[in-house]
Amino acid sequence: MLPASEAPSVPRAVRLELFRLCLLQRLAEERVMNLYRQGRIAGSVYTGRGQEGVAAGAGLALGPDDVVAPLNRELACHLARGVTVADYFRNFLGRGTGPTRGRDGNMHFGMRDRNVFPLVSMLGDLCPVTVGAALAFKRRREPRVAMTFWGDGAMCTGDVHEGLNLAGVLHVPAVFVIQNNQYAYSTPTSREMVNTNIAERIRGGWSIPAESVDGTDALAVYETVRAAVERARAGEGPQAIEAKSLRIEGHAAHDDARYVPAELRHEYSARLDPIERLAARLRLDGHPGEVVDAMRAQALDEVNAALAEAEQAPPPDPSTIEDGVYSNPLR
Amino acid sequence: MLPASEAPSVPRAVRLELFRLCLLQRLAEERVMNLYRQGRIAGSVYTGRGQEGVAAGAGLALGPDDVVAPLNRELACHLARGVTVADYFRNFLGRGTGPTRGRDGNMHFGMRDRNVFPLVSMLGDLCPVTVGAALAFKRRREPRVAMTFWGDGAMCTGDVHEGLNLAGVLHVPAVFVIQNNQYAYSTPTSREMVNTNIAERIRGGWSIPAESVDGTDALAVYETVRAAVERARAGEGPQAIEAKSLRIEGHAAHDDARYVPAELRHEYSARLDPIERLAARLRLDGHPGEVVDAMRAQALDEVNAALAEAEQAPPPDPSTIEDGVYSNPLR
Amino acid sequence: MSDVTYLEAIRAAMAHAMADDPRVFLMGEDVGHFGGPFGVTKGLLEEFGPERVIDTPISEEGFVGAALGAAWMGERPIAELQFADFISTCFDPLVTVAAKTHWRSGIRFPVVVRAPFGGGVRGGPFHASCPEGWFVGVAGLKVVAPGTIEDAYGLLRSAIEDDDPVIYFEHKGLYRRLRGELPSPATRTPIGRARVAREGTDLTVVTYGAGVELARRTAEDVAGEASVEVVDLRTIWPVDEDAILTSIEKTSRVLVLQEAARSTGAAGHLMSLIARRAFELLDAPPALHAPVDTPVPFAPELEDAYLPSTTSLTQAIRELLAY
Amino acid sequence: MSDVTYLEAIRAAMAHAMADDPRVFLMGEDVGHFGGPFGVTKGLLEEFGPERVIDTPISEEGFVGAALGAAWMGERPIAELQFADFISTCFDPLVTVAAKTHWRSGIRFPVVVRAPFGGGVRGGPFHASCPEGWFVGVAGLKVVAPGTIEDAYGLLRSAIEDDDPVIYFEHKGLYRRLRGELPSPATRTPIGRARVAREGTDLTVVTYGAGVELARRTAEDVAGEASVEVVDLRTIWPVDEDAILTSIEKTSRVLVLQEAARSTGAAGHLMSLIARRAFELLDAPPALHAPVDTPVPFAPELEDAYLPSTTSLTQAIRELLAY
Ligand SMILES: Cc1ncc(C[n+]2csc(CCOP(=O)(O)OP(=O)(O)O)c2C)c(N)n1
Ligand SMILES: Cc1ncc(C[n+]2csc(CCOP(=O)(O)OP(=O)(O)O)c2C)c(N)n1
Ligand SMILES: [Mg+2]
Ligand SMILES: [Mg+2]
Repeated sequence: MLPASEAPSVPRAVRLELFRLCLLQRLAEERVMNLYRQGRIAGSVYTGRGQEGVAAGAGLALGPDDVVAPLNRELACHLARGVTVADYFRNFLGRGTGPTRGRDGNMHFGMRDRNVFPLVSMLGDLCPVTVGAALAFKRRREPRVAMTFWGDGAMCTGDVHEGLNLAGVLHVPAVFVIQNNQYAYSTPTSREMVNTNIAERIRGGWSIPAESVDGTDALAVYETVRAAVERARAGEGPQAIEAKSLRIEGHAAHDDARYVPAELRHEYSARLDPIERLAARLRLDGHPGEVVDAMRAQALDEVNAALAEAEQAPPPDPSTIEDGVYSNPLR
Repeated sequence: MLPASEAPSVPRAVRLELFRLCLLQRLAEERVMNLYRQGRIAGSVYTGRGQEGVAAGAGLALGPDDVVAPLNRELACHLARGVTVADYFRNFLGRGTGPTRGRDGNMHFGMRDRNVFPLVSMLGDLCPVTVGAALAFKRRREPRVAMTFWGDGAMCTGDVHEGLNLAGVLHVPAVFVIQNNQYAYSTPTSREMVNTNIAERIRGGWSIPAESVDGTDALAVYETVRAAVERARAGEGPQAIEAKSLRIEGHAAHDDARYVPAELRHEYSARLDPIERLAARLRLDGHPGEVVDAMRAQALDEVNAALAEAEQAPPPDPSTIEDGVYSNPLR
Repeated sequence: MSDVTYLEAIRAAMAHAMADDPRVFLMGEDVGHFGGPFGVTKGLLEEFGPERVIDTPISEEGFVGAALGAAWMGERPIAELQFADFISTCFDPLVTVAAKTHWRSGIRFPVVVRAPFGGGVRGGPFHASCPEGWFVGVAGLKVVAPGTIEDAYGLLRSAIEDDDPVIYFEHKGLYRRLRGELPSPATRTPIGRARVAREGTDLTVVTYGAGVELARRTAEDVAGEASVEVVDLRTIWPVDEDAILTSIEKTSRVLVLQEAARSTGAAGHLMSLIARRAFELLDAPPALHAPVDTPVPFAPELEDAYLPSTTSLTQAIRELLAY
Repeated sequence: MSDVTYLEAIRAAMAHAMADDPRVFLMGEDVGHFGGPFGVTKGLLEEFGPERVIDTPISEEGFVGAALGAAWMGERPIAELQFADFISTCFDPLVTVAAKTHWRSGIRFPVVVRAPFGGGVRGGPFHASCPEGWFVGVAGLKVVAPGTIEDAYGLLRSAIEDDDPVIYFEHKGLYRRLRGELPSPATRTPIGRARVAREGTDLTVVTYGAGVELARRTAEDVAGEASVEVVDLRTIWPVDEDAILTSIEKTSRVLVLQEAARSTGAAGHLMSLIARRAFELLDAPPALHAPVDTPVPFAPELEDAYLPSTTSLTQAIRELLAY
């Protein structure tokens, strides 16, 4: 297992927090996948296995007043912003007290009071929305940044083009994290675009500073995104980061990802697992194995407790289904 | 007045034809503008003054079986494909025997039998359509090319991104001519995008071969587009050309383009008028002034005759308005 | 009070709202120094500066999406489309993000999308259509269409102050045709409330937008034969059902007039309501007066035949009365 | 004849059409070796190769626009959307290019856009909606929605052979729920023609898609109380007006059943037709049975309460009969 990078600039506390967040995403998603297989979760299940380091690194790179619109591989980003694992379970379980009150499922949620925008499925839509949030900060001279995520596949949508171009001309403090996990559903990046170096495309096509980073190295992601966030905050305009990884599991629960070459998946599981890379780094940092193991145990406890809490939550009430269609209802 | 480039590769006959086509567009558009001012044309009028060389050069660069989807600055391209000046007038006049039978106006027309697609206003839409036509040629192993045009402003639309990206991955024989006339309506290119070198953007963002050419030099346009068309035909995939010019007149008849700096407009009218540049080249080619003047006179006669013919055309018949909504009507 | 046009009333509503509330700003193509294709925003850049009046690239999905993002952060953006026809190019952010987010998350989108619609200006298939019907019925969106100067001002002020996304369809044909007093700055037209534009007892015309003026004029023309009541919906979604039913109770005859093609627009939703809730009140089948199902034609001969006119409406009214 | 599901009938229609006509090809996201999110296109890549079954990037506007361009050149493409919900992202090429071009120029677009719609699969707001209503009324487009295995096959064959753009709404909930004989390769369902799915004399249920099976089952449940006729529209735009009127003539009572929210879908257009043309035939106001005006909720408790069921439909039928 390759250790995560040295990254001397990343404080000890942040390293531990990154590890904690990645563990929580991994364990919570494993739990959800089991519940799904047991038929206890309806609809579908998406996980970010292999990409936890991007979600955690980018999420932690934000300041307290920044805002973010994650997609469905970024649970650790939600958690970094103050969303709880119990919130996550409540949404998957469709509970009445969950983030969407059972109105939407799986990762299709956000938390208004946490400044986390709720994912909409239509890929690309969140890019212009994020640009608009950043525009609000610029107009109000607030030192805040708006971040969003999208994948290699969503890179092909018109909204992303319009959003990137608009961000550039309006010179707004937006940060775009592109999760290049080599697949869009079953389609490899090489059949989505000619040049699969997305950072290069963004520099050349939209003149937005864009760096590529190893998405399985949470410390590298944190350092890179952190720098981009601070550049955006400093008024240097929109920034992009391409985080390269592999989607270890299928697109969703029903997909066994047979189309991913076994060697490729093996390499990422055996050598590039973001969590084990962090663990290796923590050991090199001098944290005794027991500390690391204790953290694993704690994360598991937290996930268990969160699920227990979520399962106590009441079901949604159909009689209130029409509430909230409008915030100023007419009748 | 700067003469058009040497362009030794461009045959004498082609040079003369380019001049003729540019003249026809210029004179026909001037006539239409007058008719509009006299209230004899309803709706709006768009001209391509200053861009005739792009329309003519690109149009002539196509082979007999190629297809094209022009926009509204490309009358000479229509003419190069066999559309007549009378067709043009009939559409502006909304006549029942015009290309759209009075159903649509001004440059919003094409000719199915000439393989010229009718413009739709929604900018960007024609890019994917053109990619699809090229895909048909590729599937059928036909040595044909599909071309379309759009402007610097339309470059910002999502459809263009989706179309360019799709053309690249499907590797289809499509040729994209981008008319960079420095303005989108009243908005200068510098406020539409960060890097206004559109050819560079297309290479860097979409990995499609893209050259910039002086759009006021019809010979240079012809040579450059011709080469691109033949590369596409030879199976080298999509090609793009950025033709730089200036929109000499307003966006449409109602717009005096006050926002265009006088010096800029003067430079393009005085030194870079595509028609006068061609005339200068023809003289350097050894064509006596009388020949050139005779061509001007002929073009004027053709325009006059075409208008006279168009004015004879019958008005549309409201009772047939529902015909053709469907090609297989249900009732 | 000075005399203004419908267009100037729209501009005044924006100017007054921007003066009253720093969260209000304007985005769109050429809305700045050019003042928009119809001059609706002329002078606003000079008055409020480039941070409040933002020229955008040609990216309807981009700037409508951005307006939603700014609203998420508490701003109150107005997004201008050059023509309502182009709303097809930003359809997704409207029906997906704008419509469904509050219901899912409680995030508010106080956004107004201004869409100049309608014919009579020889605009043809892409510059004269009435696309409002695509949004009628979409839970989470509100749709308004002023037919008078007062409502052009009052509905826009109310839309800007509303916490939900509102699509504001302003009629190009009325821009300079309607003249009248500038409404007082306090004027607000309640969203979701229709009004009786003309009292009558024999027949109700339910309409909106340019239909209001047409129905009023026609009602005068036929005043000798019949007393026609005109209900101006003002908000076409969600619609003021009670106002329609109250009028039908009085007249027992109803005609829906719209400029949108007969199988589009608000007609279907209105007819559904009338059929289900006014069945017993009616002495005759509800009538629909609207253009045939084609795009809007360009040629004057065609467009004039296509659009409802006092002549065609008079005939439709007579037929309904004769039933 | 082998037993197939609704899903397999759709696949068979594509396979047979592709075998019969080299101009037919398929485009969409993951339609190739993956066989599409629901497996509808499984095996087609192997059978017809990568030039007939084309995986596209995530670019609905791009590949739907490209399908139109290929059709311009005489091809007959089938474009698959992964979920009908995403049709909002390619709305413009459909209502602008596909709908308006033939009327303007005579250019034909024999394109089929396949859109898996409908709920009951816990899809939530973005994976279970019924967006067909946006296209009902759009001149130049045709909209179909099979409710049986025979029509799943027959309508798709007819749509592929039709020279106009057809949006084919296939119901995800029926994919595996319906089983039956594979229709013969000669089967064609005429576009624009409804059929009586069940004969009855007391009340007409007009419906489409998953409503057909629901109405049939419910009609059996209430057979003791009333004789319910079920009209399966099959084509929802342009609609078969005569079939609806003929049935109402017989029953004098009509209920429109749809899975789309009550102010969306085909209901408005159908009610408009019924109100205007069946007024004298009716002994009771036309009824509408459809979900409330919200997005489709995810949680089973919510979705089950939201969607029409035999229970809710039975009650609606009883109310209408009791009028
Ligand atoms: C506009 C749109 N088209 C199609 C889909 C269906 N879909 C959901 S996720 C997905 C693949 C996304 O790939 P990528 O952007 O690389 O993200 P990843 O799943 O790899 O994280 C597709 C096609 C969608 N959600 N939105
Ligand atoms: C999607 C869309 N938005 C807005 C418009 C209105 N419009 C028509 S032409 C134009 C400017 C186009 O600029 P450019 O692409 O540079 O072409 P040019 O007019 O300079 O030839 C605009 C904004 C449109 N036709 N389509
Ligand atoms: Mg991916
Ligand atoms: Mg331009």
